[in-house]
Amino acid sequence: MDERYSRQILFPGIGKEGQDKIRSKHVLMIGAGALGSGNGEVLTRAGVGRLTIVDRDYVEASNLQRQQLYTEEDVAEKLPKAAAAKKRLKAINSDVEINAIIGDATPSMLEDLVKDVDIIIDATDNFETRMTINDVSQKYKIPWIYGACVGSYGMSFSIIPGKTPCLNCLLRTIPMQGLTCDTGGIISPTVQMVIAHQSAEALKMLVEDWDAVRTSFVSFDLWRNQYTSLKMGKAKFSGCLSCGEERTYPYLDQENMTKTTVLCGRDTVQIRPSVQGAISLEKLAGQLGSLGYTVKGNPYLLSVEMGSERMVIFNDGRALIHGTKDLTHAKSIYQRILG
Amino acid sequence: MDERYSRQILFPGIGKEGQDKIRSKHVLMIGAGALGSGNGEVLTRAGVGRLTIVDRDYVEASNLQRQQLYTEEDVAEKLPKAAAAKKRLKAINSDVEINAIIGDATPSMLEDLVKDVDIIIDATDNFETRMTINDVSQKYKIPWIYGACVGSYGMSFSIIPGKTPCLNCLLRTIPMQGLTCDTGGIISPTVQMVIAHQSAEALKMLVEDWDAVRTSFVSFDLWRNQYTSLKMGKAKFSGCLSCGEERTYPYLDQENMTKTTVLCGRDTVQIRPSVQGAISLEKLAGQLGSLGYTVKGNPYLLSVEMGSERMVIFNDGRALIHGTKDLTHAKSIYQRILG
Amino acid sequence: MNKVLFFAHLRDAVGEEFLKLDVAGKTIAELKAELATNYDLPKLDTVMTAVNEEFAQDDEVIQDGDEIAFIPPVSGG
Amino acid sequence: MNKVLFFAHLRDAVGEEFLKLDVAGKTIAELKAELATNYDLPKLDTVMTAVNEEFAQDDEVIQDGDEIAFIPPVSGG
Repeated sequence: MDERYSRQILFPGIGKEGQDKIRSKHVLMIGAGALGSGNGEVLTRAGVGRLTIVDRDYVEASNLQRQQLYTEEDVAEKLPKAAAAKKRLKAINSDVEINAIIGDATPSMLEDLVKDVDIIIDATDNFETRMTINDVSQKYKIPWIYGACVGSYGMSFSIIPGKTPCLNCLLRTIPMQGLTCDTGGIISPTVQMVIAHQSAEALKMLVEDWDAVRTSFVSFDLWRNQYTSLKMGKAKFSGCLSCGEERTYPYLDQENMTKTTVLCGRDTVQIRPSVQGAISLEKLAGQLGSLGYTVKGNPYLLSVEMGSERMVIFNDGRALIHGTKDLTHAKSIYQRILG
Repeated sequence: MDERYSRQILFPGIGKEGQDKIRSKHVLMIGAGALGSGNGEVLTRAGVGRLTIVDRDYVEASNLQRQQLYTEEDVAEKLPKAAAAKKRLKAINSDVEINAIIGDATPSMLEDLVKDVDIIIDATDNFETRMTINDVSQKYKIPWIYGACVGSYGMSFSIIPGKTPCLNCLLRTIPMQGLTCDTGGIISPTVQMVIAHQSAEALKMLVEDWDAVRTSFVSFDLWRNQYTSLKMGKAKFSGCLSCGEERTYPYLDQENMTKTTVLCGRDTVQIRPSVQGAISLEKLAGQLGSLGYTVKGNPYLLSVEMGSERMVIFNDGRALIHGTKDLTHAKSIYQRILG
Repeated sequence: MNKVLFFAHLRDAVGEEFLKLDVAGKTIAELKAELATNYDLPKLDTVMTAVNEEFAQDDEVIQDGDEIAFIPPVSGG
Repeated sequence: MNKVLFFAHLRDAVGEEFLKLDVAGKTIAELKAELATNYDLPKLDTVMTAVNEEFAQDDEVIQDGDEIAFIPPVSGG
């Protein structure tokens, strides 16, 4: 072990004591796309004790350009990202305990998961989940690290309950969709830069060097050669419903959550049935096959070609409709198959 | 192919035309350690046409903490880094032509290799090789991208012949006893941050967006939350032997390079650095001691046990590596400690 | 006089990296409303505002010489 | 008065993030020599110098109020 981690033990900010602390910690990471791949790899290589990964997607060809844990074989096998990530992370460091959860990070799931978690890494692709992370963070007093990017533009901010402003202080409401990934695309250096900031903050928190934690909000543009460090002293909002005195944690209430979502940057609608539960993919595959559809599957999901659209159905009843951004249309396709 | 690269084609700085350019280019990368792993992966995922990788080392346990292409299996098999890198990169993107060269990046090798190369990525761990890259870059008019890091501190600078100052303008001579990852430690977010800068510059150059190329020298410290962008307008040195009017390309002359010799009749390699001068044995002994090495010394020399080898370093920078006859391996050990 | 900077897609919407405007005495909210009227910008409710590299609330009053930046949070990841 | 900043291992050697020194009228080379004498610093020949965030040669003369930074190139990778 000492040889393996010798170069970071040599770094004065970590040392032998810091390495032991990293080893004793549990990190919850929401998302295993671009930011999740990179943050997960940094923490696994650094020797974190436990890493819990939550992701609802499977690996697609368009991910390979920037999502560093995945290969062409994962695409061919349509592996869920959480499962593919775990496979690669175990090959990198077999000492780290990896919990892979294939599913949507709902409020109730997050409240269940955070019990013994030390920090939360944001690697999601939407503000709704981030607001839920933010409320969970405040309610259970667990620091989290916001990170996001589009095009050559990215940002990061460390949120420590009781100390810094929270994401809801800054946004007040969930920003309208469609501003970003659909139109902006993404290059992988931007992802790397956000990962650098998030994972450095994560290491500081894991070794409990709270004085080193960044208090500014960083944003940058790698193509335009900009870097801004924003002082956040005046950002805390006393009336904040997530961290203020009269807090209600609005994003922990499932009733406030959307049931159908256009996935950011993708021509895809996600459908979450109001009641989730195990469905028989095998039986469904048989039915659809006899209907003449081209169906491929594995134990986690079923992929069905439907003209210009393609539906991927997970075994909890959730589905992704590729080839549309129309929520109603997507729901219609879904209901045609699953009732 | 369009689906695979769709997210970066969507980015206005690249587009369809940019993607075709990336596809038509050949990148030479010197080194496949931490910076080489990350830069190689970004470029391979981005779909570069050809990537030539030169590295002289094999994968060791202490690499796994930050070198993102390698796994525990590569360590167990003691694979050369260039070969292990190629294996992983082909699994990531089988369309990219990867040339893996296992060997030392000498002046003559680099002059042979650069013939049809578009850009050179610096992923080495020592200044001598960087100065050779710098001379090759000037002589054959090929841009290169300097990147380096130690601890939480890193830097990058884009060097375009005929336009920007060169590395020899900035340094004038090879720094003695620079801090290396083996003596100063390193955390992996620092590596990611340098990679973000280097690979963004690489993409700009590959799509020929020369106006976007960064003209400032970036340095940062992720633990101390610093970021500096240094204007380089006054950095060009008219008397520079690498890029000035009376240039001699001193680092293409084998006579000016580190000399390695197998001592006759002994299992020992002698290393003579290109620049000789007093080095602080006391300080070095302290650093190596804190790394866990067994060190003995007197005012004239230092003896360090390094596994099956033993290095004796004299106070003029000369060294003997006992226990090997492999010149490249011996030089690698030397430069890892002394930069 | 004030320098007003735009980041990411806001910059594309405005068509300039920055504008020179005389907005001293106005609040950030007033400036946001003015910009939304004069330029093809999305609503700026959830865009973060910096005055002289420090986060500013919507009711902050702009002083002469202040440099204002609009930094839109993004959701990609 | 001048603010003199140190990066990376130079900072550890000096023991401070920055020094307040009155070095107006001196050249960068003279300042380097003075620092090497007064602090446990390595030779600063190959350390890059910035004056007000711009690269400066060794013969540049320091003005009052200039902020000087010493940025050591490193070789790790």
